[in-house]
Amino acid sequence: MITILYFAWLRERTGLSEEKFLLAAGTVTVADLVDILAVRHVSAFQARRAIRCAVNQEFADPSTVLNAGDEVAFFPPVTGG
Amino acid sequence: MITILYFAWLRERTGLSEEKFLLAAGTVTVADLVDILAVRHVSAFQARRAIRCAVNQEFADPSTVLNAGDEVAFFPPVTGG
Amino acid sequence: MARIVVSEADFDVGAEIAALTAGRTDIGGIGCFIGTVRDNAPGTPDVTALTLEHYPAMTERALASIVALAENRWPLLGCTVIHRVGRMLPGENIVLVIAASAHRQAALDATAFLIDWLKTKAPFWKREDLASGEQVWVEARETDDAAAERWQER
Amino acid sequence: MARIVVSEADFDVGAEIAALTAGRTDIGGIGCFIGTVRDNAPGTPDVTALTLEHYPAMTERALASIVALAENRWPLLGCTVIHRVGRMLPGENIVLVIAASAHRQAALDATAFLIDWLKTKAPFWKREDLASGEQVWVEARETDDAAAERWQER
Repeated sequence: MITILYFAWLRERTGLSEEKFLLAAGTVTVADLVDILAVRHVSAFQARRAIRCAVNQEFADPSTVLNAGDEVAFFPPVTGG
Repeated sequence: MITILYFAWLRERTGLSEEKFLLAAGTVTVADLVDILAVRHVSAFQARRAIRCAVNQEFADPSTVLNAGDEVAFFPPVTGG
Repeated sequence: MARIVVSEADFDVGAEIAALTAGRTDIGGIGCFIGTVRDNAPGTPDVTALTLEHYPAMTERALASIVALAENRWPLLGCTVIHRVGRMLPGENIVLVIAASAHRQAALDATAFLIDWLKTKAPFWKREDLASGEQVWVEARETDDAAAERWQER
Repeated sequence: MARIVVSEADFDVGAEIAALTAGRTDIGGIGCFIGTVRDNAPGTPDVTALTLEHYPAMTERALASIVALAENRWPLLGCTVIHRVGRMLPGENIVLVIAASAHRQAALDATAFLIDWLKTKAPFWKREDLASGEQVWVEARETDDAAAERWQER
């Protein structure tokens, strides 16, 4: 099981701050997870290139491998400061 | 007549904050004035390359021409801020 | 050594500088940057409020790592980063960066680095309330990425 | 628009920033630099006091012209330069520069420019009182000239 968090317009478009997800057997990367979530949350994941990801509170790449217990966050490019 | 001002170690070495000077006839530049003052204030004008000059409160060059009524200031490179 | 704060509360720039420099005689220069909420259009203001969302579990960690990079790169004698979250009105403070060093160049460079990196590497998102009633997520600017990148070239 | 002060009195950074930004909603970034009196040797302090001499008739004129250059170069929405003169102790403030703009880059660049130029173009001279009893005029640093020069290359 992993925890998925959404921020900013990803939170609004998915209608969720958080959801749980049961990892499939075998190697699952961030890119794989996005493929699956894009089916479930069509409008949120439409503009994939505008989406950033963090795994366990560190910025992650599409190729980052996920493990049970991970906290995976999806959000637009940051705009603080 | 011009007014000559000294600041920082030039003030200390000349022992003067201010002195008056009667301009000679003809064209007198800052460099000419330094030649004359170097005779009067030997230790102050020893390190000529370390001396900066302002004429009427604007930075001046050795070639700047002096006129009666000018305020000429000599000082070391500035160290404020 | 660094002071890192993420809070809804406003900050007091004078008090933060005083706290950082109190009793210190080794500091020669203090750089400081304050980001404030701005109307997009002077004269005909169209931003009525700004809301800062963040990712709490990641934010302080990200800020600490940005500060550590700065401390690694410049001989800092003090560093403060305060970022507000929640709802703010035009004119209000958003972010404060302070960097102190023996010499001014390190203080100024570290200040610029901290705000450049914070803008591109810390998980904050701005949403503007517009006069029209619309709520718009601010888009990241390419110039911000470029500003952050220039610190890697050196 | 700019506020330029040369005075023996200390300044209040928070109050100066507040005065510059009061009622403004067009400012997005405020850059700030504070120069302070520093011991030359941490642990074994050897500077007991600093005395700032200046050329009064020229000083405010020089500062005004430096500020005018900055205002010409960046879209500033506010600018404050305060330089103290007279005798100061380690830890005390010497100089304050504030530059405000709609965007951070202009505010930060103008702040750095102002302090770089002020250090090389304004008629101030520092004399240190040392623990030994000696009084020494601080020598200009070539790095200061280089810092000022880099603004001309661009």
